[in-house]
Amino acid sequence: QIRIGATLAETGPAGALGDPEARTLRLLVEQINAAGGVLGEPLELVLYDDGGDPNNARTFATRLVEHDEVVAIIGGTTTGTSLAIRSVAEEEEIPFISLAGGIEIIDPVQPFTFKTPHTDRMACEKIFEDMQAQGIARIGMISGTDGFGASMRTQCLSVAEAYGITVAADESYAPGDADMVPQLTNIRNTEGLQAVLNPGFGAGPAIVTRNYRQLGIDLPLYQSHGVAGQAFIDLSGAENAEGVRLPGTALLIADQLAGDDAQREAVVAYRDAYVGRYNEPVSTFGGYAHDALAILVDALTRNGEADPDPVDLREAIEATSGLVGTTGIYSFSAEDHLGLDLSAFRLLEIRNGGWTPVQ
Amino acid sequence: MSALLEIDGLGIAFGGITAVDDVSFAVRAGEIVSVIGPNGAGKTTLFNMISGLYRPSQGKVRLEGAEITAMEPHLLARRGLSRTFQNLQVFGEMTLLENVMVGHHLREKAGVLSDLLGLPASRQKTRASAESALALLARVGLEKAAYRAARTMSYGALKRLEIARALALAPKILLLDEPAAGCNAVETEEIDRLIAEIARAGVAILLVEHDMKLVMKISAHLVVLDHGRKIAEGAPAEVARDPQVIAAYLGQHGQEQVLHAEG
Amino acid sequence: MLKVEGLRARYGRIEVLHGIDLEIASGEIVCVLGANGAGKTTLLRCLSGVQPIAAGKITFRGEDLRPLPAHRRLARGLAQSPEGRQIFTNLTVEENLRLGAWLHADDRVQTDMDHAFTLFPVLKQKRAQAAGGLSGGQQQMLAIARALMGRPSCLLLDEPSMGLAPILVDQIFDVVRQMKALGVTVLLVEQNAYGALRIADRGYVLETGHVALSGPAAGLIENPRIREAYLGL
Amino acid sequence: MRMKPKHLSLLVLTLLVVAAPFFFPSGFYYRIGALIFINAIAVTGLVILIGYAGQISLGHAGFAGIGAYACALAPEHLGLPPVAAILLGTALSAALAWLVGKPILRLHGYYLGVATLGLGILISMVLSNEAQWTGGPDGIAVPDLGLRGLLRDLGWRIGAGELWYGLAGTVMILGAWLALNLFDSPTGRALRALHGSEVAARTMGIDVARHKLHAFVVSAVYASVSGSLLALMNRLITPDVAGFMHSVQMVTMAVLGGVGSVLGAIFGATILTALPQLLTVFHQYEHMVLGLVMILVMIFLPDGLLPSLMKRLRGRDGE
Amino acid sequence: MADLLQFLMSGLTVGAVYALLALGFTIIFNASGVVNFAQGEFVMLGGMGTAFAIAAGLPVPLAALLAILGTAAVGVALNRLAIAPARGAPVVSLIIITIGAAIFLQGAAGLLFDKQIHRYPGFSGEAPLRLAGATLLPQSLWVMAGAALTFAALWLFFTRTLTGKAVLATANNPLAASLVGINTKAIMALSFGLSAAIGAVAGVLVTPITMTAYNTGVALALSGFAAAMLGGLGNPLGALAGGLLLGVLEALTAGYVSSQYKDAVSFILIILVLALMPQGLLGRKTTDRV
Ligand SMILES: Nc1ncnc2c1ncn2[C@@H]1O[C@H](COP(=O)(O)OP(=O)(O)OP(=O)(O)O)[C@@H](O)[C@H]1O
Ligand SMILES: Nc1ncnc2c1ncn2[C@@H]1O[C@H](COP(=O)(O)OP(=O)(O)OP(=O)(O)O)[C@@H](O)[C@H]1O
Ligand SMILES: [Mg+2]
Ligand SMILES: [Mg+2]
Repeated sequence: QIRIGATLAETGPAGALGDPEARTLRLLVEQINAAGGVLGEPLELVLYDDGGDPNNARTFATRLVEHDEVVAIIGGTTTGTSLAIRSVAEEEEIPFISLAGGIEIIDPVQPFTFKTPHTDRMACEKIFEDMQAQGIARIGMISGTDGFGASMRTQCLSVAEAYGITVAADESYAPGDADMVPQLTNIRNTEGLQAVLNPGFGAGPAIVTRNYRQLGIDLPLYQSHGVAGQAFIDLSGAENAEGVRLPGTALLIADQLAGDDAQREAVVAYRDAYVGRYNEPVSTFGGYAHDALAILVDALTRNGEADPDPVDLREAIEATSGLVGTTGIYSFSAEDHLGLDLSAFRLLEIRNGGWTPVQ
Repeated sequence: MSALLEIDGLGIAFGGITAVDDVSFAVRAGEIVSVIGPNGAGKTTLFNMISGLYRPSQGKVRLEGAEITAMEPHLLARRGLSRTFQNLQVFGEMTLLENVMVGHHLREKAGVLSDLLGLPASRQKTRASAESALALLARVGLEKAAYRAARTMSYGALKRLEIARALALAPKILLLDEPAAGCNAVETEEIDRLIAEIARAGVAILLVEHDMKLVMKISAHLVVLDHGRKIAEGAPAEVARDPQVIAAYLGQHGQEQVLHAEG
Repeated sequence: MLKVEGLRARYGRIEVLHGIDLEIASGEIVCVLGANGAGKTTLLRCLSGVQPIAAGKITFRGEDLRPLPAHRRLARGLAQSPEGRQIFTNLTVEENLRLGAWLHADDRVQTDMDHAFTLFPVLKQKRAQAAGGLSGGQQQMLAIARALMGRPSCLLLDEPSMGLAPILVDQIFDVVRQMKALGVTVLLVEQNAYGALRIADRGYVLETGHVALSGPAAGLIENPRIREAYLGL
Repeated sequence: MRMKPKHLSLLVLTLLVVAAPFFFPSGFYYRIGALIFINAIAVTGLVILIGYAGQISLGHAGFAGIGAYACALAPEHLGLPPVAAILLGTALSAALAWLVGKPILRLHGYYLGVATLGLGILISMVLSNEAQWTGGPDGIAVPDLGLRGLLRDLGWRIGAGELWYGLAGTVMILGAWLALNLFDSPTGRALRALHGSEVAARTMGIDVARHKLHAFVVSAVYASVSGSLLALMNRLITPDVAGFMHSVQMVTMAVLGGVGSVLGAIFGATILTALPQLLTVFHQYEHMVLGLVMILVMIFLPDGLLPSLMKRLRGRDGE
Repeated sequence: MADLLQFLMSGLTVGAVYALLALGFTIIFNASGVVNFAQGEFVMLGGMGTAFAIAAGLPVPLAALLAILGTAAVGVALNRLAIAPARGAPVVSLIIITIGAAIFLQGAAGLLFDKQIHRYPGFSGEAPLRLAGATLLPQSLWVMAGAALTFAALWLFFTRTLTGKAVLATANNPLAASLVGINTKAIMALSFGLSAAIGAVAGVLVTPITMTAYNTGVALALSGFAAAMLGGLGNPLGALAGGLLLGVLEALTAGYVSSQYKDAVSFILIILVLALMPQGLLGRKTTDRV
């Protein structure tokens, strides 16, 4: 029996992210065990709900290490919780794979900490690349004040210059806000804007998108990977979301992937399993959990011991190379604990209520 | 001898309705002055103004010659003014002993830090205060219940507790609002003795009471209010014969009590 | 009409009524005397149902009252003017009276209210004011008037004369007599023992939770023990 | 000779803190213990404010936030050692409590509740929004207290878990001692008196405004120390520490355990800190069970766990 | 000028949402003196119930009605199972019970429904209405009308009906209330049922604007509570005024000052107002004579 630990924000403000992550882990562990486990041993998943609170996350991480004696930890739905888990993992020398976007989780690199999602800086870069290609140089930004939105806002502001982009309007909204019309009115009134970017997750971006159309703003609207899922289109209304672009993953366009796309097989398998089991659309976040488990299982297998030494396991993870996940293809190294590059992000556009890749 | 407490043209209105209007009188040290009058005449309101709970709209209050009109109640306490309440205001969750000890507050203050650290100064004061509080409880006949929570006592007991608490302040003047309410004739006599004893110790007493027997017996001076105005003032026997007072206030029952008091 | 047998009541584990027996015939005025803390208020609280009883039985017009919660006892005709007055301080005087007749919705409510206003004209003056602003005595009048609004057949009065000016004390005892004339039974708890005994038919004396003495009021007035302990004569 | 309740409480508390580790199945329990103590410190402050003085606060987590961020920021920006940062945090909290307390402590009941709620939210908003200083919603790293290193140099190797257990436990007992001293002191009686009747307290010579302010400041200091310890133990702090939920959690701990008694409130902190760890067996029913426990305790032990149980033992109002 | 109008519209929309939330607090508070922190969960249940009923194919009016009745039943059950058994407990204990109930209901909703965000289309379409250069969604008018009607109904209830007075009496002095024959248990059940229904109506109306999920209750309760306190707890007019004022203030701050600190500005206003008017804008001062 191999014990894997996880602490996720199944509930709380980041529950919409953590819930599919938890469901994915449960589903996959069942699948793996049904297929004979890893190294002939069944996996046991010890999963706690930290509610997105870093203090709880730290407590559960300690519990996973000291009490449950897991071989590795997956988790940290948010950057804050991931940082809390990281300090336990590093102190106790247990491999940890984070599911959160913040670049500070793996930069600077710490020996035992890895992560599967793109960083929010990469999301900014992907978006700005597209803007640059469209000749957009002056944008407005409206971001959520939650961890996700605030962190991505900071990253975007710091890389904008590199793409020759000026952020001429910088507004924000709080997570529970019901209406962003005043902020968008100010953006509308800002001279010479060519596009608007909205880093955020949850209901906020959908409300932004609806208010955006309500005010009749006709500049291109970019959203973040935080809303890469069918739910965003449904909440915004297909007609309002039409034309919105965002950096997403292969998961959202499984059916549209070319037959020879390296990720196609992994993505379709995961999506079918998830939808089949839970009868709800897959989200990118579930995909992150999928990839984290895949990386861990791969490393365990390569390491070849059912009761792995944590340092060996860490080295096995660091040696991951060419592992195909739903988010991208992972290759870790001593300097790179993210293992993805910009190419794994796919720029998507919403057309007719569905996702299409932007060529 | 000059007056200890002087009330000079005091008045107040609530929502445009005058409750007390231009009332003046004085109380000397060790003297018992009673304020009587029909229900709603403004007696309690007068007390509330004197003790700083209501801000008068006209007039002045002087204590030992210094003006104290609308002064904060806790500062008045410091100057030696203490009172009881018509509608009980006891500290229900505290024991009777603690209730009285609160009355020692001004003398036992040692400072928050000292209290937090439990410095000898604080503990010493608490001990001393408990002792004298117990003695006061004994004076009103409640020493047996000293460690019971006030909320568990009967109405009459709490009335007496309030007197003990007010005395703990070691006041120069004591305002008593219907101290004998809810007491039977015998209990009233005890209160009568208690009040007389307090006055003998040199404390001035301003008394509001509807028990005419008590009022007639112990007051040196009566002030009669009706509809917020002073309608009569003087020695008890004199005032009790005032037809206006009889009509507005005493009635037959009152007159009987008066006669009774006069023996 | 009202019969109490072996009534015991306690606060927490402390018993304060130790088996009270008491009986009131229809149309009678019965007064209960006792020192502070004797248990008079507790007795009335048990009768009106706001205090659970530990043992004993209360029957009213032959019906066992024990299973009835307080609010249903009024419908049986049992109204109380409680100690501490317990008026609705945030409501107006008129609303207090109207709620006294909560169980009634007929035209008589207005007549009853007018009657209350004639009994206590000051309440009429203050009808639109918050009751919390009334003077102590005025609140006492309101509490009595509110109990009358419930059209009781048996009225429980806890020290009704408390805080009232002498002239009104007469009047309250008059009201009690009037009620009797109207056929209402009255249980009167009083500290004004002399006044109460004068209008009462019978009386009970409570001492620390026991009935120490009972009998016709006229007899009690003459009883030397009563004269000394309660009348201060 | 009969022991004073104060001394008995302290003795019981100390014994529990010292004896508990002998029953710990794993090192993880030290962390739970330390968390309990840290929460208990803040909750003890609330006993003074809510239990003694009867003034509600729905924003005390704000002061915990100040204490926590002082420990994160002062060492870096002011070069203070962490211990001095704790003191700076308490000074800042006390100063803010004093400034804000003056106007808002005139409010009563829910109105005071919403004003303190606003105060707490304002603090957490600043912590969250001023990212260039505070690291924003994702939080900021906190320097090491350095005690463990010091002990190591002295030749005493001790795990972080054990160290924090001992440290937080000591501070908690100290805090309980202070609060218990206060209860039966002139100030404590003044606070409890104004709780019972403000009017009577004033006429008894108690400067009600000043005493409320004292209680508010003292309880803010407790919360601040609790926040500082949390930050130093976790080595990372996020604005959640100052959030509304944390404030509500503190009040809930106090009331559930028995807000009038120090020991009760500490009991409440213990239960509510440990409960989520026990409830993980219920998986997705965790929150439902937690809510249910709160409801049931309040129905059956309305004065809080400890006081209600004591009452049952002794007989309700008995002596 | 057009901007100002736009901000005002936006503020009134949000303000009407707050007002609806705040109105939900009045009945239970007036009946028991308890601020029901589970009120936000009633709003959430109304919204989630409607969303799921619509998704199950029911027509909107029927879905809404079901959700409202269901939530009212939850309210009555909450009173019966959690509040009534705790009679006589101190008010803080009752508040903790409502917090416990909120946690319980949220957990139950997460299981019973799901953990996704939900929304259904506005009742009168989604095409924005234009007015002198400003735009407004038709659903905003529904919310405003809902707030106005709820306010009027509550106001009439508390000022014109004897039952309304009995509700007030129950909180003011429960002992006296039972002495005059008021069945305080029934009054409490009625209050919880009505409060829950009002909360559910709010949820039904605002979900097309704010969206809903199992965990939105706390934030809703908080906004409603703040608005109710600003206006003066227990007074329906206060709830209406407090809600609208907060909404407009937030919109103006977001529009003219800083969107980051708009909530901060609301709370500063609340604290300032309370410093001057300790009972809120329209709260009644209670007189208790000593
Ligand atoms: N806070 C207040 N609000 C409104 N009216 C008030 C207030 N205080 C006093 N009054 C009014 O002022 C008048 C005088 O009241 P006060 O309590 O002083 O009477 P009192 O002489 O003490 O009567 P009692 O003998 O019945 O106690 C009453 O009519 C009362 O209604
Ligand atoms: N809530 C309570 N908890 C505990 N004991 C109580 C409580 N209320 C009353 N008691 C006790 O019960 C006994 C009877 O009290 P009760 O109020 O019935 O007396 P009473 O005869 O009405 O006195 P009074 O003339 O002073 O009103 C008293 O000893 C009192 O201390
Ligand atoms: Mg008076
Ligand atoms: Mg009594």
